[in-house]
Amino acid sequence: MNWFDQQVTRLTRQIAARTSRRSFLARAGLGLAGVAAAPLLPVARAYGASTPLDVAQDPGDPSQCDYWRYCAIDGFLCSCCGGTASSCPPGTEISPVTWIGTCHNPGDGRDYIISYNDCCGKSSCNRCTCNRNEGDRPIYQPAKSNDINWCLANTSNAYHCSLAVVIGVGSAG
Amino acid sequence: MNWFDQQVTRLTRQIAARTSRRSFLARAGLGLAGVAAAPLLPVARAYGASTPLDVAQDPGDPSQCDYWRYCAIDGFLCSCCGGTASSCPPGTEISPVTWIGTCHNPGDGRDYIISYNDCCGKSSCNRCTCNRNEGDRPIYQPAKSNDINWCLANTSNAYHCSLAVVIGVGSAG
Amino acid sequence: MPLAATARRLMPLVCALGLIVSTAPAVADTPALPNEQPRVETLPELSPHWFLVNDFNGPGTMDSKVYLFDADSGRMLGMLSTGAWRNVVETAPDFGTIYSPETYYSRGTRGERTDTVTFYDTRTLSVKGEAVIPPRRASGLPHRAYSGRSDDGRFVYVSNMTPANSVSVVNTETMAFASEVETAGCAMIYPTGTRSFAALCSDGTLQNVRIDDNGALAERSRSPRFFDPEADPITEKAIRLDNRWYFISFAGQVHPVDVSALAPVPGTPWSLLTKDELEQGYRVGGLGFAAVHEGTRELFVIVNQDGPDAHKNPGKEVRVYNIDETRLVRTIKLVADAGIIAVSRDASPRLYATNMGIPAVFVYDATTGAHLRTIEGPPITPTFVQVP
Amino acid sequence: MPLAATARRLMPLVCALGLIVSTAPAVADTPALPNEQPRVETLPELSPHWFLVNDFNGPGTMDSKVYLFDADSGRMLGMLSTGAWRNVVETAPDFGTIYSPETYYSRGTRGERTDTVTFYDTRTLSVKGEAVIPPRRASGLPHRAYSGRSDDGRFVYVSNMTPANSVSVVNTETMAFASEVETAGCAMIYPTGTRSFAALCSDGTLQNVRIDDNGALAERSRSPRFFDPEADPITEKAIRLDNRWYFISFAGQVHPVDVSALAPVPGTPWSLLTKDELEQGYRVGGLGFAAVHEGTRELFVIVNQDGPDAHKNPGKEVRVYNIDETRLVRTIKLVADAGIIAVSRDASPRLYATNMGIPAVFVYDATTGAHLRTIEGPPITPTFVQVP
Repeated sequence: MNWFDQQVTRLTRQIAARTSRRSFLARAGLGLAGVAAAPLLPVARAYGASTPLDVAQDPGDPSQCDYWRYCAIDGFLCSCCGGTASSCPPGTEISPVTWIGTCHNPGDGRDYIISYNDCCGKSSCNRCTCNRNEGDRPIYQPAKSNDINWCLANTSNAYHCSLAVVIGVGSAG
Repeated sequence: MNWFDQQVTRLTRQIAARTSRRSFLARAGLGLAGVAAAPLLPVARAYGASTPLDVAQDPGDPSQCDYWRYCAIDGFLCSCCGGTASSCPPGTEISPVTWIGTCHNPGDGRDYIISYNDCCGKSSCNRCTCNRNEGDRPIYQPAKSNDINWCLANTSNAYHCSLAVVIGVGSAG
Repeated sequence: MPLAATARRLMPLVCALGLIVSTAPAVADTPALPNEQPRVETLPELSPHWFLVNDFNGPGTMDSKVYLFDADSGRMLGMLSTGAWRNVVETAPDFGTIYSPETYYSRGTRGERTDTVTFYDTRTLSVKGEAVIPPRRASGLPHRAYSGRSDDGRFVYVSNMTPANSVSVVNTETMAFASEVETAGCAMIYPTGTRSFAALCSDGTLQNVRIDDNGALAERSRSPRFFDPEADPITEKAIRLDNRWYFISFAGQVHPVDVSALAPVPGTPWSLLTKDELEQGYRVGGLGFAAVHEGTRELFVIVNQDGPDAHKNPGKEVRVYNIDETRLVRTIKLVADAGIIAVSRDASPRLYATNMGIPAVFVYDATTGAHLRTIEGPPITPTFVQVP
Repeated sequence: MPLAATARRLMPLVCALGLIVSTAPAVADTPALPNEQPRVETLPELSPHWFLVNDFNGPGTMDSKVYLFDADSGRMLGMLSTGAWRNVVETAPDFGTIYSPETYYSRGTRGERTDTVTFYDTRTLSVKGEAVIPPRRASGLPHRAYSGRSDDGRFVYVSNMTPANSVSVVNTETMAFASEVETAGCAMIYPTGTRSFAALCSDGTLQNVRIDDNGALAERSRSPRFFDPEADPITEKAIRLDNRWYFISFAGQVHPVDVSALAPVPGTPWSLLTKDELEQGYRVGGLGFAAVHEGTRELFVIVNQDGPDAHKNPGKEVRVYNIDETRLVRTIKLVADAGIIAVSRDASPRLYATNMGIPAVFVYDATTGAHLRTIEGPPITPTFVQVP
């Protein structure tokens, strides 16, 4: 178990201890995954609501597979399904657990930690299929695996589309 | 109500009277449909088992939409799904009610009455889509309508594919 | 992909939940992008150019969908998962609720069957409740007239076929099944007021059924025979304007029927196609070939040139008629074959055109016929387009 | 269509049930075609060139399918409807039964979840029974190793993920759920005998689990760390020959692990690709990029030239290695990109190649590499090909 896994596991155990409805997480042991971010800051950029500054800092089209945040995604882009890169389409449920990638933002030269939460509870949106595997790891390393249907902990495991949410800045590595 | 409908209705009432498991038919009233043939004769032609005589009399490729029997079909051809023009793929159920067409056989110059039974209980085969509408009529004339999911009277209305069964010779009309 | 060299290595650092915040130096001078909170969208205010696309989903008919799009932006706004055998949905008069007739089996394609009318909040596209209805809902190639809604929104009607014909009545206020009304020999549903609906009969008549405030059968009536189902049958693809239904025959005859009273009163038929055109093979055709715009009193009809038996073929031409003056006003040339059309209700109407075999919806200016936009699918087997 | 003119008119005559027989004069001198009795097919004797294709069904993931084909005739033989989220099926040693892990919701995509292993009679492709298992079956992009079967056919293993890892054990004789075995930190299923299976662990080891005759956990063991999950992780796409599993890394290292005893014994790794080739960007890749033929001791691997992170990319080349001699024997050039391969078990082996994005299966002679046939889909999103 490497440092990354230890961090994720530790974090998740903290959540599990605090959140009874996430009690399943306490059982997850070594195979634990990334966790959706709790409220921190308002969403800076929604589809069609970007300012010029935003575009310079967060360049590219979130409805295209080559958008920088999608470097480790495998799924349908929520930006094409009624959501944005960080918001699920109406009537779906955000996956509380997910996988994590690190993507380079050409707008500011930083690497960001991206949480690829799935939006759940409806069948496949089926639009804007995007499969990029930078840093993707096999399923026995679930925190880094984009093959997994991360709706596994939702009320329904029907998978609709995937987000790419900025949850932190990584080292320039 | 025309003569055709009257015949179908009368026939079906006879069956309904004789067959308790078809009791739903007794309710059908004016809107009654064609009925699958009971055992009469062995099937003369199965896919890949035709003799030269058969081919002369029953020309064409049952896995192609332009096969003469398909003149009023709308669905997936069972010949492409593990069945033949007159046999359902393994594990499916023949629809006991269906729609009827009249097709001209270029092999012997006759017109034949064709029963387009559906094969039911599995999801769409999805191969060899074929939509021909010769003589097709709206749904208020169900005996002649190929729009209806004829699995409506089966244990499951999952529609898999459609047959084209010879059930009689029509007039050359 | 250009980012591969940098992003390939997984950084040994995670900021999940913001409990750990990186202090890595910013590469640029700008502040770093803020951390985000994922959220679920709700829909903005209804726009007259929104439209629903029912997706039959040919490759997975037990897993049908309804997509919502905005024709002005071309964006998908959301989706419903609507079980097996999609026909159409009904919507509340204010579009605040979507009523969806659905079919489920306990094991997908087998096991116990449950039919429902499911109630979706349009703003959130989430389930508000469901009414379990008799497991006899009609299915097959989708038709608009497999369901209907009372003019005041109080009742939703769902067509059954076993093959006996009946209608399940659902009360939208109580979200509960109200009654099943038999319509022996008559199929489909054509709402005719706040407490009545009609059905087309195989003998060339129209049956009109009145229900009471509880949704139970009150009385019936039947029109005189107004079309010949052998010589020139009318299709199921009728349109309604005010208190009149307009049924269109294979040969393009329009049969108006007044449904103001319980007994339907057929009017004088008129023709969409000239004798010459019929001889040249022109026919109306498609899964949903007719639409109407109330404001302009215009009837939109898809026309092909495939001759007899072409009543389900798509066409590349939409003819626009003034329905009161029974005359051709203009013709719209489409950029792709269409078997299904719908027209938005507003004063700048859009014409939506699609076809089950083409995974795209084409948006036209319904007035000028100009092709404004193509919205690529999925939906992959678009069937009915519906407008708020 | 050439028959339109004749067949367009509906004949006022019906011979349903043979109760009425037309006396219309025959147009030709030959006797009329006999009336037919529709029937349901059963499958003929098993052929070694039959194969199963699991269809994930991207457009309708809740309505997945398994198709059965005969590679010699190119014909589809039948299909199973297998609920939501297709991975693979298991089959009895004699191929007489198909064991299918399936997931259902009472309302298609919502409501109560039920997971099963459903038992299908292979000859009739109909349901013999089902074992309800815990509703925790792992899903996602399909993987072969999400399920497994004991060597004697007695037990079927299904991988769970919540995200905690466990395995549901099903007794195929009683058609009942036997037990759930936790495998914390270790995922996927690699059967290792009649009463044991292994799982891959995130720390670079292999856990081996022994069960008793009732399917309950008996004991566990863990291999030494035999790969570095950071430097060069092994993929989940392993193949087995005799009592050895061969795990293949992103960089094409083969890690053999002997599973004869409870404690797995890693062997000496060897490489499928040279250092030069790695530098030129060659990688193994695809959803199911490896297959084996027992008789010839040959390992088949899809290779692409897409460089790092290409472990899921398809390729247009299949390399064939002698697994005992750890050397390249030959290379097969494919006519289309493939991410999934399978090889028939017989002495005239066929190589089946497909890709999730290509709705077709390509049949090759596994010995000569000759392209024999293309079987057009549907299946529309073929995932795993499995051989009897």
